Amino acid sequence: MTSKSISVLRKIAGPFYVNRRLLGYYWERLQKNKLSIAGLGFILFLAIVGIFGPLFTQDPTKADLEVPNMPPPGFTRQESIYNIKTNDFTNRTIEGGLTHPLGTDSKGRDMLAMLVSGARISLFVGLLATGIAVFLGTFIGVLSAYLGGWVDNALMRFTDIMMTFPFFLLLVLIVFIFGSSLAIIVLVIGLTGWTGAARLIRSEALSLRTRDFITASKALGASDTRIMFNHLIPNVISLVIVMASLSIPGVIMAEAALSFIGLGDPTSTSWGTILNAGQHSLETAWWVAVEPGIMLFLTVLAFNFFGDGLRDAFDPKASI
Amino acid sequence: MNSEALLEVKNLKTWFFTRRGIVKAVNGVDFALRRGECLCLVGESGCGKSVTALSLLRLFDSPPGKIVEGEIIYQGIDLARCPIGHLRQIRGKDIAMVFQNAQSALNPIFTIGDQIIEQINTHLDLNREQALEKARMLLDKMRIPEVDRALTQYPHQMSGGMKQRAMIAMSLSCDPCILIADEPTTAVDVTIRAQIMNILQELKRNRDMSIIFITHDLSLVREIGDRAAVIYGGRIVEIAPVERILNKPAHPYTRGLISCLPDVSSESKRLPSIEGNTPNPMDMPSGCPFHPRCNRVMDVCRSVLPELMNILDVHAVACHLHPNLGK
Amino acid sequence: MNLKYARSGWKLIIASLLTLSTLVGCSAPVAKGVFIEGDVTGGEAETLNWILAADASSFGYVGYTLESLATYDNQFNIQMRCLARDIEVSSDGLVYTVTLRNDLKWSDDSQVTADDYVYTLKNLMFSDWLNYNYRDDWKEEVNGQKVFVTPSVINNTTFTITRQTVDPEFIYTLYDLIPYPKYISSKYEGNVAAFTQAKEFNELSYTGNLGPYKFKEWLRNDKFVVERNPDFFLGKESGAPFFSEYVIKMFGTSAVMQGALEAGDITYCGIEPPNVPKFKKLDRINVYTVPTRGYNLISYNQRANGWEGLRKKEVRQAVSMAIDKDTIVQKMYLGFAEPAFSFIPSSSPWYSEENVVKFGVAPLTGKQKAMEQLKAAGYDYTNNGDRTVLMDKNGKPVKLILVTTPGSDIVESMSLLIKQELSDIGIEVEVKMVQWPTLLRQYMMNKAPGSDEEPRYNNGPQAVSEEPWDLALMGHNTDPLAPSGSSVFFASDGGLNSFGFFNNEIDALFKKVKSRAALDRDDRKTIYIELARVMSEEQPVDFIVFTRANRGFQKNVKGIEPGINMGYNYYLWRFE
Amino acid sequence: MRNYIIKRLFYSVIIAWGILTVTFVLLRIGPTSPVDRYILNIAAKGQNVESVKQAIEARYGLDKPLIEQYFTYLGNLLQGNWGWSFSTSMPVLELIGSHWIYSFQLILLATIFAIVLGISIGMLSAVKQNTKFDYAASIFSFIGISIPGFWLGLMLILVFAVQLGIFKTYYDTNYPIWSLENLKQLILPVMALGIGELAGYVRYTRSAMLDNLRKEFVTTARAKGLSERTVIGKHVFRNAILPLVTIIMFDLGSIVFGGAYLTEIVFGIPGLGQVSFNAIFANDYAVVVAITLIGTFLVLLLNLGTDVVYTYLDPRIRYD
Repeated sequence: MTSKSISVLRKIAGPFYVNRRLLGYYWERLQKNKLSIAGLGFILFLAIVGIFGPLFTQDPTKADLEVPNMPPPGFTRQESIYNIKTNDFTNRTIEGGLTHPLGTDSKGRDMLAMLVSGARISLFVGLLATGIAVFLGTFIGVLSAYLGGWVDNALMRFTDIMMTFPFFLLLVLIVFIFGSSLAIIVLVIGLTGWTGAARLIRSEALSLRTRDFITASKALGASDTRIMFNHLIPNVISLVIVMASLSIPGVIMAEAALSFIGLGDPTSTSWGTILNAGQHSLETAWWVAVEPGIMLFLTVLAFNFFGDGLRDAFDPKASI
Repeated sequence: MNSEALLEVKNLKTWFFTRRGIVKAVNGVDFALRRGECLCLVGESGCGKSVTALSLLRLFDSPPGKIVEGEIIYQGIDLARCPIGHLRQIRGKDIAMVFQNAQSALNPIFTIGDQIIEQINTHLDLNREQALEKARMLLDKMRIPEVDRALTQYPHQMSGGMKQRAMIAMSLSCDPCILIADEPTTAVDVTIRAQIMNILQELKRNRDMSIIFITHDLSLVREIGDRAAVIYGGRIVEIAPVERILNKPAHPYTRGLISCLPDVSSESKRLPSIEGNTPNPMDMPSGCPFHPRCNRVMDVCRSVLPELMNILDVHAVACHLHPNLGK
Repeated sequence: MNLKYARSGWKLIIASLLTLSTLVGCSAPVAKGVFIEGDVTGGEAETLNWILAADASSFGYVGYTLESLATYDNQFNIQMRCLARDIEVSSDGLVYTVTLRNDLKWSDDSQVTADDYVYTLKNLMFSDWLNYNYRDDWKEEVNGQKVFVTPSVINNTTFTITRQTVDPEFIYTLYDLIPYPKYISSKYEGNVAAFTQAKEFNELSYTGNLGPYKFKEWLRNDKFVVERNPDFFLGKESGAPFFSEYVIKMFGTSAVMQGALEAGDITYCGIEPPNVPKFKKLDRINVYTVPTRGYNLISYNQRANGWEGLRKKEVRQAVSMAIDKDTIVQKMYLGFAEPAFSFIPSSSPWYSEENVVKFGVAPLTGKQKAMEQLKAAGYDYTNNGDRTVLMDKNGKPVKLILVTTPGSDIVESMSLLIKQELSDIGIEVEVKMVQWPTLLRQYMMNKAPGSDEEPRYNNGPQAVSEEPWDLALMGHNTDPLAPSGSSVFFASDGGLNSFGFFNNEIDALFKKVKSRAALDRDDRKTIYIELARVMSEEQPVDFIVFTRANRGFQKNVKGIEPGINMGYNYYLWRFE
Repeated sequence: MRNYIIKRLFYSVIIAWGILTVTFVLLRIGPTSPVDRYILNIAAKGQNVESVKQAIEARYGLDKPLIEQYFTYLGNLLQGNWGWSFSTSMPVLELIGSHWIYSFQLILLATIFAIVLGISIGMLSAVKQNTKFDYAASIFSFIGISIPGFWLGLMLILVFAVQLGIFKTYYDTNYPIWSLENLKQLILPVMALGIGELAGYVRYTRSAMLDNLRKEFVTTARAKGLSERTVIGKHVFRNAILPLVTIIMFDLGSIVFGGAYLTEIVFGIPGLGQVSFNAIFANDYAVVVAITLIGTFLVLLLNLGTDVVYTYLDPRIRYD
């Protein structure tokens, strides 16, 4: 599934793929921002972990009821088992060990393996949903800007309505009604999250439209679609990439929030799902709630750093 | 003409300490401004004339800018070092500034009236009525029609010339004795330029006001200036009365500038220009900063920085070419 | 989520009172303090207009303000000190005569009469326009037809219920009866919308002196508050109840709720097994470990879309042996549970260990025994690499689907444990977590293939569910007093026999226990002992464990009698 | 202006109606049914689920054709009848009436917290650009926008309520809204909800301030002899606030429908978020639609309000 999102990225990054010099220029600028590089590093690390990690970690769904709620190395936990006949407790101390470097959850599942699986899901949802949203947004934005007139009007009114719609409520509503699966979550986020991109890209495309080279192409008799795909889209692509990298954190957060309130895909282990379980055992096993939260935080932070740097690299004048 | 110096600038150096290096925008400027005279600072863009103007009131961005050396003596006080509070009492009151682009120099979200009255209230002890009356009078003097309406207008509601005049009105609101006009006509069209030049000339005549007029346009210098200082590479390369500078320029750079003036009488086929670019203020050429572009360059020019020397009482130049130099 | 059986849950919560005699001699403490009970949000009631409710909590909430006819203590001894002074059953077991107290008043000061009860039964609970969810409780089968029992008014304080068939356990339904005031209800009769939205019913403003508390406030998702009823019919001499308010406070998670108990912010709540030792160590808290009505089971799908092996008793027994109950008690419940072998809990008066076959505990447990029994039943093993794999009759590896619902940590863990244990005997298990409504619709409801009958939970032996499944892990509730209610699951015609267990012996026993033959308590116990034996041997399902609950109270609460019905005397609790 | 407002109000009504319809239809066409919640108990009785289902549907008017239900609902709504919540068995308006204050105070306080602190820190940060304070504020704001609010809430409870015992572990509705105790118990929720917005505002304010600090009118203002306080606080700030107003209003929408709900769950605050989401899970469409409608309309009104306020803040903007 990750390869799918990579190919989506490649499609988005198409023009750069062709124009290596431009890419090199931006890369040079990006490199100047250390936080951004750190963010990119973390994202790549996460991606590698997400792709190859499962080969090395244990099965994240494999319960080992011998070691439930095992703490990370260096910590201990007291467990007492009640004897119904004698009415007293047998105590044992559970010590963290290297077999489970980040401890286990209440079902004895390896936290490391679960976090790795969660990384995979977060990235998958984040990239794919953003991909859909940004693709739609670009398409609608460019279409709207280029065609203008009543099409523009209709599309922008529609965008307004979509923007007013309470996004999270809609997400909960649809996922509740149609069942929680990753596909539905990705689709809903993707199909509702395009509004910001559409508006931004429309305004960018509008300003591009009046520029000389478009007029020149028109004068040379290029068709509308040709102009749109050969000129407008490549020219808004940097904007698209920045939009994408800055909206991924929100998507990841939305999926986590959804899973946190118990509407996550029950067949997959995402950070939100672990958090949801972890909040019930804060006192017995703090690490179950703390670790995925930290991962979520770091991932979102990394994307924010990276997106921020990317935006600066593409457009030093832009603010925020 | 009163020969008493109202403002004296000595060896002023304003440097900008940026991440890429030190920009020596103003690098040793000396001049004295006399009461009632109009001193023109002339030069190409980037030569340091605007920074010089800003330095007089310490209005450049700091950091990264800093006056590293030199004095600006006004009424016995060194404006380059005095406490900022004191400087603020002088800003807008004794020394006022008019900027190049009124469109961006006026705050877009306050009315013209508010912006003028704000300045009046800062420096003068007038009540609102009196301040309003004064503002009205100022605008009227600037020949702005429908003064009352203009007072309640926002900058974007006015035309470019009106805005520029409103700004001049604002700068005059506290009757300053020195007006620094930083290319006040660059951003306006020809008819308005004429109006503004008229206003400035009137000010000079009627109010006995000293004006520091910054421009790259020698034709304006001829129109309004008493004396002119030519700036190159952050330094004054020649200073003299306008007539003399225009007719007997001593520095090759000044000559270059003058030859660029379109001469209606001459029949030259193309406009002459000075070869090359203004020097990079971060990496000044050694010796005379002008030497890479100078058509009369000598060996000494490449290594020795020429000092500003008087060739006449009223005419000083910094060039190794000049016979007096070094003697 | 549990399949809540019958009227089980709400008896626990409904308050009951000690007989007046026990009160004589008690000094009357002064009412003080607010008792705050913690509950998790999912447990909140649906409505105070109880006749519309389908959940146990609604009856529980109403119970604070309105007593039932009778109740029982922790040992299931009937306590005749609620609204009924006496309930008498005729010797033939057909006529129930209820005598009400004569000091019962509605809020308008009018007397609560037998007529109110008969009206409630006839015009509300039995009516079609209101469609009381549990009206089948009041029906009996006569000549193949389900008909209502017959209530009739004898005098102001006496009414009778007349049945045509004997059901020794019908009396428990009767004990729980609560009335609507006729003088208000008659205004809304026939208009379901008006009745539903009637302010009097939704704010319990009619309850007069019928309960220890009066309704005060209900902030949804947050708190249900009742305040002391100074007119309470049992409070005149004793001063009961002794709390100025009784609050049920909702919490989002039980972790926060237990934190609140620890901090002393609330008076009482349930404690989860891992936290019990910590709370037991606290000086301020008393923890009572008490039996519950809840048990877990694995249904074996014996219908045509389950593995055919499960239709054989020996195979079911073998699978049950592979799942070790003591392991589940220790690992899942940290000891707070006991192995179950039938639907009759050890707290029930009808419980006996006699003749029960104990699959899943030593000695009838273990991988070896299970595999031997499977081989004996005619199934072969092959070795696939390092794994031993059980083959079905067609020579394919046996793969089973276990369905259960997500949300409960223990249930999820248990399904994983079962997967592991069955894999040890060569059976691969796929765990499917599906939401409750999906589980009901696609896995439990069934109909004969090709027919156009309405899907039900039991559409006869030919019927199958939409989705195939083999094992279903669920939680059920039982009624220790009247376990025969479980016939809905285990009788051939049981409405919830969705897993297709059909056994004539069991059917006969269920019939017998609900007949004249069971009128005598000893006879009834004999029947239940036999029922438990057949159940444990037949293994229609694998009964896993009966759970224990831990209830934590602030130590300054006095008057608590720990037990399965510990709330029965809650109105006498007080702070000291 | 008046025409503009009327046009916008009309437009808002149309959008609100659209959202009403979508919500209503979504809730009623899905495979879930309002009767689901009863099935469990009814089924347990071995009763014929169909007949009971029909009875319950008849009780709440759910048995009529969808289109008829829709127009009945719409008709009632136009007469000011918001319907009956069958999952909580009380009138919808009364339900909203008894819960809105808990959401409102939370959102209000969190917004004030975020605006006041965010703008102050952002301003200071811009004025002291490239100082230690600026770097600290920048790091803080990156952390703030990246930390998932619901997780932060859990951690705050874990540390301040469970470990240190400074706060109660739950929200106590017995305290009057205006009491100090109530304010105290709102500290953690307000922090959890407001921190993301706060961090965002720090960044926006800082960059807007920096943008405007570079503008020429600042030099003019200084040249006029104004104090630095007036220059920054009046000339720069009044310009920098313009984009902020839009952003704050936009955020309010997402707070109302997203963050507030999660915060309410984590801290057990009985606000409208909890009410609406519980209503979703119960298919209680009258409540869901009412809350969505009110929420959307409020957001639209806020937007309109912003636009109107904007004309006062920025004289360059005019609506016709």
